[in-house]
Amino acid sequence: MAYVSIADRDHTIEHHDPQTFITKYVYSQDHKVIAIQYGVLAILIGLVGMLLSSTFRLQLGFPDTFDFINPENYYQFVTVHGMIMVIYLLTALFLGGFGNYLIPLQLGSRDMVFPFMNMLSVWVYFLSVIILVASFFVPGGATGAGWTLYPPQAISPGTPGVEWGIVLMLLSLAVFIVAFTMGGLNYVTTVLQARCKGMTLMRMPLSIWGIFMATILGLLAFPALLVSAIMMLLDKLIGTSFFMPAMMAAGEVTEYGGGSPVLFQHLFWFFGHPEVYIVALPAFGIVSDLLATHARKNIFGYRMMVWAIIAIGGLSFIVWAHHMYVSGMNPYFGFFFATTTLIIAVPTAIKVYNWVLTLWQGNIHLRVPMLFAIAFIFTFTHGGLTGLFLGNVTIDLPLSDTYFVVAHFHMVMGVSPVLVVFGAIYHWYPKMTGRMYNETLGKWHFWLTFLGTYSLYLPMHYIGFLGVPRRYFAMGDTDFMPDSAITLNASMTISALIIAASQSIFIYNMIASLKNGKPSGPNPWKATSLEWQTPDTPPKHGNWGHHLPVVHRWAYDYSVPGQADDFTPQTVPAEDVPVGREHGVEH
Amino acid sequence: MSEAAATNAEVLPDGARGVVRDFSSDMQSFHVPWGKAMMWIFLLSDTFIFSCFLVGYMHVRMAATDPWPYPSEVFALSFGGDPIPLILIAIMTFILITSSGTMALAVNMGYRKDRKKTFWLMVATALLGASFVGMQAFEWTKLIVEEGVRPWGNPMGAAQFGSAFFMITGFHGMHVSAGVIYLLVVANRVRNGFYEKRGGNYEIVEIAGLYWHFVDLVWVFIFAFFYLW
Amino acid sequence: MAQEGQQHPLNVYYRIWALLFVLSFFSYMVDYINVQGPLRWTLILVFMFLKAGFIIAIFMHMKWERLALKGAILLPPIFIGVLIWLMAIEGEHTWLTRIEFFGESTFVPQEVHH
Amino acid sequence: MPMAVVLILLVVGSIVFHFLSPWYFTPLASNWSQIDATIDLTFWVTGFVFVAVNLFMAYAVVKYRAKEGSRAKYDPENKKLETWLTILTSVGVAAMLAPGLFVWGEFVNVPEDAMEIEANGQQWYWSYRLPGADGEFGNVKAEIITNDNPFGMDPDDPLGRDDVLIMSPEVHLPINVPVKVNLRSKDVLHDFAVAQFRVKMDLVPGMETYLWFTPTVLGTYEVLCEELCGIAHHTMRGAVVVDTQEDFDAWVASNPTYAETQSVAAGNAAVGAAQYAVCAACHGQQGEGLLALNSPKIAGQEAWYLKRQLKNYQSGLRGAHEDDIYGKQMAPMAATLANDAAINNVIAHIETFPDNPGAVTIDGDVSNGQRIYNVCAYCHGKDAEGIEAINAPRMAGMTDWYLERQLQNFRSGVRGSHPQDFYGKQMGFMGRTLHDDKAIADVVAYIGTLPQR
Ligand code: HEA
Ligand code: HEA
Ligand code: CUA
Ligand SMILES: [Cu+2]
Repeated sequence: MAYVSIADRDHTIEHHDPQTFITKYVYSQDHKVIAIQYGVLAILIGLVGMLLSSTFRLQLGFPDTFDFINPENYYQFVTVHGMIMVIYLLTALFLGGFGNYLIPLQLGSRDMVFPFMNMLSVWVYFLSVIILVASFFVPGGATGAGWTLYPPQAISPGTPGVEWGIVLMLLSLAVFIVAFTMGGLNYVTTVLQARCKGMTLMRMPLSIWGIFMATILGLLAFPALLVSAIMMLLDKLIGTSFFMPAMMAAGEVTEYGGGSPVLFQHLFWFFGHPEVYIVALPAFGIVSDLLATHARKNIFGYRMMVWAIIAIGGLSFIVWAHHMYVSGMNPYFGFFFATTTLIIAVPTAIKVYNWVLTLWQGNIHLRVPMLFAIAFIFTFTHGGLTGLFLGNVTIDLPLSDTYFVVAHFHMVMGVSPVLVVFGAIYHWYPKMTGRMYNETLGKWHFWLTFLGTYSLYLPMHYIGFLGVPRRYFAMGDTDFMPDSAITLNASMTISALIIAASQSIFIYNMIASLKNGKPSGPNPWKATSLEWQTPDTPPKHGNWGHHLPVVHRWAYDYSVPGQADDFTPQTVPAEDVPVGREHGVEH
Repeated sequence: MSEAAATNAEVLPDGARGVVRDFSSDMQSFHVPWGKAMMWIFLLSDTFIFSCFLVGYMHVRMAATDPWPYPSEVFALSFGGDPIPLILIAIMTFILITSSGTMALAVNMGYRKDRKKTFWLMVATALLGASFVGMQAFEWTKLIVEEGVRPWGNPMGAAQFGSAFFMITGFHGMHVSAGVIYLLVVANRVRNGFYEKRGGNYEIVEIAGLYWHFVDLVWVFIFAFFYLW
Repeated sequence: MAQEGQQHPLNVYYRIWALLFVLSFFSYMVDYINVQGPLRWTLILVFMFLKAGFIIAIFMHMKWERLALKGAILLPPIFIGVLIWLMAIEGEHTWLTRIEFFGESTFVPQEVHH
Repeated sequence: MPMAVVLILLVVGSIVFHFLSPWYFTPLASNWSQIDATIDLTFWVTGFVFVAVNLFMAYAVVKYRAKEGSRAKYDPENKKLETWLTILTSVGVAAMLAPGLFVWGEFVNVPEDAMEIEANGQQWYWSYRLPGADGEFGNVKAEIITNDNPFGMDPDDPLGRDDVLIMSPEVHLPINVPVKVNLRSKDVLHDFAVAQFRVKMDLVPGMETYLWFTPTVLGTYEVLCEELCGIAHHTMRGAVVVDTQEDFDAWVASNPTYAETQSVAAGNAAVGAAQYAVCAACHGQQGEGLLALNSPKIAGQEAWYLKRQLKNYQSGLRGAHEDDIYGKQMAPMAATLANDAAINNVIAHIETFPDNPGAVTIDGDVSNGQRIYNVCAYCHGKDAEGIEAINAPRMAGMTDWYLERQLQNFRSGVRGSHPQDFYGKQMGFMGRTLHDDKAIADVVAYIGTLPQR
């Protein structure tokens, strides 16, 4: 294992600051460059996922009016949409993107502990994305098995993409897992072993806690996905029968026999549920920092927040079968999993309360990142509470596999963490680029995305109550669905299109501000955490110039009584805190 | 490697207080080098992989209505006389354990900076590992050619027998092979003094050792659950 | 201590080494003299966990690591325990429904030939 | 400020929407009022939390927004408050969970007096099985499923002889009798769901699952498949008809037992020849079809399909729609066939005809047609040879102008709109994805190019 380990060298290492474009942006081992590579890739593929959703949303809103969407590509689009959004967008963006950028900077390290592996990680991720996209262009097209890829249907005729699509999808997942593992080992080891002087675990910003926990979940959960992917590949390619019972396909009896489809579902969700928290926890962490910074107030109940993250992480491994209440598994499991599932509500509730209590008696600056953060609390509470409906096994009977589920997880995953992503990008944009984004455009982007998504997903719950199943290309006319529901669907589609379109504002803002944005200075938000105390903005390779920072306090010393300024960076020792008359008085 | 480690030489409390102390310390939580910490975490992740394989195997085996072939017969081997159950597997097991032993000594010699011994012990370990893979290859061919076991079916009973066997032992075999290569690379660097240039630091040998012992560890479980069940 | 790495008297290794051989031999004997029923399972598992324990504790030096690391590595597999437990129940459940509705298997096993 | 206002508006708006929107659970038609009760309870608890949390937040945003010279209050934590909140939340959660688990207990344990039926799922339709007189199901095996034994009944199992087989997506149930539905899939995962009954459960191939309910309201309810099962998942519909006991018994009697299905006399071509004389007038001596009389080619069409269509004409599932001019002509003709035996005979005779490909009369953009046909191929086969197990008739080498007209009928609902014509309804879904006559012409033209086998 040859690697340059510079993460905690307390003196600049003469790492030949890379000059040529290639060494600077392609083979770079600088965690910040890698973070941006991850982020841009994720966002690009995320936009693909978004466009797919707009396309199939058209069919749902205006059935049988568009030629370019038929049952075949509808299911392909839905499947790839789901897969992209969960794995290739959010997992990669939060861990590969923000994880890479924030961990060394907020912990006062010079880089990840194994920069070379870190670089490999991003390129392997790139490869997995290529394979995923390629699956659209192979004979038979991408798989249409749903992002849950349930066998037997995923690998038996009657489903789009059984020829090659499913193979490439599984392959792409396997490759992604390799990429994630290389990155993940780095993040965890860095957090545990390469913090700067004075940076104890209980002084870490909550962003790091969220990302840290999510990465651990990933390292322990992805194995289940890898294994089920391998087993399904064997079933598909060489005819083993792990998941395939004696069954028919396309009217003929198959060679398969003795396998168990439910086994796949268990393995998948043993991965799948932790996965949804992999997407949620970094959002929890980051939003805490946004709230504290822009409310100029310490995060309320920091220790409870940390323990809640740990509790949620642990519990998420014993709730998986709440996705399987009606899957035909042993019905008595329902009691166990309903209980564990609803217990999760408690630590999550604590987080929600503490976010709100952080605003209480704060000094709230409603800048764009703060708007997104507040909107997150609203949508997440909504989505989480609908989760309690589904978690309560009895109520899941009528609601499972209906649009209520779709509404639930979009509210809680398709909206909330996405809002945090945007908030975070606006929040750290000045640090990454040294320039300010355009506030007005930011506000426009916020209102369109926030109100748009709510108007899209609130009604969706009620379509679910009606009993409209998910993954339906068309509902047709049924006696239990009033015609008004059709118009409702149309309105939802229109909101979806508006939201999708409004993302262009964001992208324009990000690109234009690179040149036009006014210089932001090192610490525009007067934030306390380390990344804002770097000697140069944007930080250079090695982050800290000559000497590593030394931490003297937690990351939330905002408006401390008896201190002049309303924020005290972590790097300031007790004796140098500017004391004196406090500017401003409490409300 | 990490100077940070070198700095806190003060004696650390043990037991529960030690845990609190470690997790509330700054800079690092585990008093081990980065590479070792990372290897441990990787092995934890890998544990989950193998566990999932074995869980899958357990489930399909319990759910199978077709009779499950009796491993101790299937894997019996006869040298002229009547077949001795599991004999080859037993030999493979002993080989792997032997290799673990040599590896453990290699690590120890590494820390004693006895490059020559370390090198040869590691080579021995790699060779034992290679012979293990070789025997596995032999076992596979015997199973395929003589017993007619295929991943998709076999004359003795449930199809999942072959599927699970080839998948699990195959995956383990890949780990062994990878380990052999890894060991040889490190061994070679020990020999040509690569690590002397890096402050004569031989933790890398222990890290490689961790991986190797893990491969042995997995075999312990496969042996119990697949061959003895 | 961790800094100079793990150094221990060689004969610790020799003893464990021998011990592993003995244990493997025993577990092999379980099959050879064909113990069956619950006893077989108890023995298999006992020997298995002993072997695993010694490898982790001595060869992988877990015994000498600090409790923090021990905990961090040895606790998470509890989740696997839950998975195994439930999957065992599930396998049994699947088997039962199969027997009840599809009847006993009609598979005629062939003799193993050597 | 706007932020706070919006938050309040959204909270109020959501509540208003909840109470005023016409979109909510369909009226309950089973015993599961407990499920609805649990849902209401959960609504009250979660609704309260939703309102409380967000209004509190909105208030905070107004009250504590940054003003000139204002400053935040520093309070790291408040053990007492946090403990209380935790306790309250736990109480709320427990309040929702307890009844939930109780009702689940009810659902898991089927009452002893429940009658049993079996629902079979298959891409992409339903069929059912009743235990028959002995009240016990015979064993079934997916391995031995054939077109003649679509249920995979084990011929050696005496218990199976009297099982009543229902080869239709529509099943009848007696009112106020608890019924346990055993669920079995022949191929992939499906899900048996009836919105009005509230309960649902997956069908898993290779094992048997179940659900139970007591229908409490007479009427017909749509069965939906709610587990993605391939490209026609959304067309996998069925129906449950809740009858009075008498009607139910009558209906059961009208369906064949397994034994009976095994002992149907094969059609007699010679006898059929006489009856065919009537058909010959329009369909031609050799069943080659006649454009002038709008009669399609029937020679070479599969027997099972001809039989189903003849029966559809007889029972008015087809040829009853006022705009179905030609169907109306066929219906009385079909009526001349007295019984199943007669139908079998005619079909036996038709099967003796030479099968020469119908003339190509439609021209369209074949390559576009091929693109469209990709979807059709899932059911009708790569070469449009037809797959009985999927209820998809052969199209290759048949009459293209007829195909075109039928596609138009399916799209416009002239065909396949009868509530009991489930397979027609399926085709209706697919027909509607062909947006204009050109698309239809193209795909028909492509089918015309397919080799007939
Ligand atoms: C970010 C992702 C995310 C998150 C955080 C969650 C959170 C939760 N989810 Fe969700 N879920 C998904 C993503 C997520 N989910 C996805 C992607 C699916 C669908 C997968 C598929 O099938 O395609 C899904 C599906 C899903 C199902 C399966 C539905 C079905 O298929 O039939 C269930 C069932 O239990 C469930 C439950 C829950 C619960 C109980 C929570 C809880 O963690 C929520 C906890 C939060 C709160 C409860 C709100 C905050 C609390 C308070 C403000 C106080 C509460 C106070 C009281 C209750 C008194 N989810
Ligand atoms: C994070 C996950 C995520 C996200 C963001 C979305 C976003 C959207 N989703 Fe989807 N969706 C899923 C995860 C997600 N979805 C999953 C897992 C499924 C299940 C698939 C299956 O059943 O197999 C699903 C299924 C699904 C369905 C059900 C299809 C069916 O069952 O038949 C529908 C229907 O309306 C839908 C619609 C939308 C729409 C309109 C959007 C959006 O377009 C909403 C508006 C857009 C945004 C909020 C912006 C999104 C942000 C980015 C793209 C970030 C990158 C871009 C920039 C930074 C500019 N999605
Ligand atoms: Cu059958 Cu969906
Ligand atoms: Cu979940």
